[in-house]
Amino acid sequence: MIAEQFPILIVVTPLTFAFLVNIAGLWNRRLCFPLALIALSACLFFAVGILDAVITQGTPIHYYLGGWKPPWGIAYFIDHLSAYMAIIVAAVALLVAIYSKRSIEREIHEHKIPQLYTLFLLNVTGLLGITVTGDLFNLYVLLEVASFSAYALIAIGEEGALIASFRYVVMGTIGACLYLLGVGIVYSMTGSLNMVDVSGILPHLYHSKTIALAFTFFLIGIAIKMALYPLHAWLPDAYTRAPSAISALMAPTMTKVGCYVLIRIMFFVFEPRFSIEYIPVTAILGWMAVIALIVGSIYAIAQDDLKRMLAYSTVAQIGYIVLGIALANKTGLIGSLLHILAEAFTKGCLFLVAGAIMYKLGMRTIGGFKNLFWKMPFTMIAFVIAALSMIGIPPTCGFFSKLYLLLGAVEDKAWIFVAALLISVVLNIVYFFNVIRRAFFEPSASADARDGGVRKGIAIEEAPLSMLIPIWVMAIGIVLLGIFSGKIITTVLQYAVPIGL
Amino acid sequence: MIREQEDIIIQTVCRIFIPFMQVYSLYVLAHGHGSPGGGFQGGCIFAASFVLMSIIYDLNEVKRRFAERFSVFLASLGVFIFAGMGWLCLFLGGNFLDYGVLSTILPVDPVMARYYGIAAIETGVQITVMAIMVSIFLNLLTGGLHEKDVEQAYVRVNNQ
Amino acid sequence: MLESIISNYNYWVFIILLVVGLYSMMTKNNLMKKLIGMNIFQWAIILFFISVGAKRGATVPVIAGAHGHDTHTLVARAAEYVNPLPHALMLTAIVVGIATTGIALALLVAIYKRYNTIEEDEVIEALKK
Amino acid sequence: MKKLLGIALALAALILLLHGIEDLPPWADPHQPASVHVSPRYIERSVEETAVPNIVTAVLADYRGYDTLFETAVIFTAGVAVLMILRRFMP
Repeated sequence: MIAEQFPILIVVTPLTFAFLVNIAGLWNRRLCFPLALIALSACLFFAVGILDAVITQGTPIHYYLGGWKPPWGIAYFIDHLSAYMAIIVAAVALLVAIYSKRSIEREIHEHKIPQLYTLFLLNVTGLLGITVTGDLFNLYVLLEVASFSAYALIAIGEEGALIASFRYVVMGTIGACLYLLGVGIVYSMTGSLNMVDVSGILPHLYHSKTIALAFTFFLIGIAIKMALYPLHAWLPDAYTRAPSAISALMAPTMTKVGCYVLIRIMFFVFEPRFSIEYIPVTAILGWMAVIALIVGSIYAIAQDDLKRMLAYSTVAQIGYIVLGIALANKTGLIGSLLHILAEAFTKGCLFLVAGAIMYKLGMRTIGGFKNLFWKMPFTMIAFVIAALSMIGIPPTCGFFSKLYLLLGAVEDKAWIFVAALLISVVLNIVYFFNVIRRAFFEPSASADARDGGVRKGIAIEEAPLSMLIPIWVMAIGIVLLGIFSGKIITTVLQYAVPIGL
Repeated sequence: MIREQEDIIIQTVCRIFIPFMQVYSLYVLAHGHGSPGGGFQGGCIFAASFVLMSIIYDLNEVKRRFAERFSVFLASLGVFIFAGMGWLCLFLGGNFLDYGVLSTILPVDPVMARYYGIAAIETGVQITVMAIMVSIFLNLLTGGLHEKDVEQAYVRVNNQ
Repeated sequence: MLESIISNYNYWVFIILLVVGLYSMMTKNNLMKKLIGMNIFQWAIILFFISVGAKRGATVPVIAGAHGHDTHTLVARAAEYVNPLPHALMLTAIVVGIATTGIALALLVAIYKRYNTIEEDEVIEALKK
Repeated sequence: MKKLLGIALALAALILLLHGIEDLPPWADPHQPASVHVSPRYIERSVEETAVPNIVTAVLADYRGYDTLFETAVIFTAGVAVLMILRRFMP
């Protein structure tokens, strides 16, 4: 009975708790954190329940809001892909929320904590809503809920956050409006907003120029939201200036949900044959992805600020995901979906580590990381695991996702993409090894370090336990997901690939 | 917003005008079912009455009647009414926001239950929109300095 | 040709507004002007949606004489009323537009308070120091 | 430079739009897809199903009430966001 309502509960629970947190904050600020934690734990539980239901049922779940049948009412449409994305978002959000307690107390004025958790929950609401909805206009509204909370959360960061946030507002609004324009044109041509209904009507209209225009607007709008390379200008500043817990929430979830929307529009609302044959969009996306992953990595090498480096690395990783989408074959798309998971955990872990370093040292310039391994051993070991996953070393999740991408490229005989993937791996090694070298090998100039190379006298100053636990859960998760990636593919991902690829 | 001498004509006219605006906003809310109107429009008109009040008196008058904590509470309450209607439908065995099942607790048939369900959520929308509009207006106007600090800030501005 | 251009004037107005909004968002240095451009852009899309809802020879989507209980015999024909769905959607979109404007204005006020300017290049100049 | 880029982008958008909208149904056509596919049901049956004569209200609050819930959530988000961005506290 109650399991039937899971699709709605996963969205409405964080929404309702957002208001509760806001009201509870008027009374006692200490209540906010536990309430947010309860809501996010419930979300994770519901997400697991939905995935379980989808796997046992084998067919998509439908949920009719208000009891109205589609296309008249809003309907939820949950297949393997939606459930998979929902679980990623819920898990990352819960871990970041546990971590955020200490970090937020340090970085934010205490009066703003209730508002911060309210917006945190609203952001998660929006993202989870996007993953489960089956209505084009509903997706727009949820996208705006997620974006608005993101604007405000970024704006309260350090110096320069305001202008970064304003740029994000302008770019994000262009993106959302172009998406809305796409919805409008599709509505005008088909008369429906429900994704399943629209995808049934659209094949008659594939030769129309107007539909191609709508598709272009969808694509540009989503590309802005997910920061695909030439449209990424808002991302590095925003993720660098935001409070560290917020960067750790946004970087793994927001852009990845954008990728999910791209897959949804390209392969489900429009059929794969439209995206591949009628307009050569996969070819264009492939080249953009190649440029993104090379240029993003090169920018990342040039950075001296750890968070900025990670932000540019995010731009590069979006390139990987889009490359898998652009290959438009089954192996490539599985690699791309697996990379969404790998990247969510890896980038989440790296941003959390950056936050922990910031918490302890008060700075995050890579040049100042001398002897950090001996100061914060647990944090830095987690960093190394995540960096290995980012580079693609076997037992980690990042290796398997890149392997599938590579196999997909070989399958398509797209040798340039293969070369680009291999080059980007080398570039990844360069910028992560730079950090590891500074923290591990470079001796400090202080006297005790020069004393026979023995690093004594450096006291261990670890981050607090509530920050270490999420970091380590993510680091262990990276390895476990890598080991069990075959299982993930056979149970979930092979069904998540759209028909017709 | 701040003036040494209050203008008696403007004050008197607007003082009469404000209650009518507020009643009119409730009219727009209540008649949203049968004519153009509804929660959002009504909420905007209600908020406009507070904006007018801040123009004819000064800001502290509005703040006294509409404290920050109160507006935060009202905003949460409004959305909570909306979401709460959904939860109620859920508990009564329907889908989320399926007002038809309200007929089990209301003495009407499912179709009229939908009518009353719509009325309830429009009220929630009105409360939220009203509270948020006033809150945004006050924050933009004062630049975020509220309550007791406001008077000091004004003194500083006026001295410059 | 000319006839079709003139009879579809709503679409032309929408395109002009959209391009004007996009242009001012891209090129203006003053952040407030950018915000105004953003608003024009959003309103253009709202105009487009409302144009989609129009129907020749139809009236406001409020069914006359239907308030109350005994209305089950009432017959409303689809051709007599304009399409209500875009109107409902655009009410939502207008609220979203207002919310965007509110947040952007708040950011502008905060930027002005900190840097004493809302010219983009001057803000960036101040940041570099 | 920035200006040239802006003009180029705006022109590109203009050309794209002028090129793309030719297949849109004629304005105010009673037989366009938007007027015949989903919306007739709202007009014909909203009074019967919800007892609300204002069809826009019926669609907004009932058929697509879930959108309106998030519309309210959006404005709530905006209010909290403005509070968060601007609010300053005297020590």
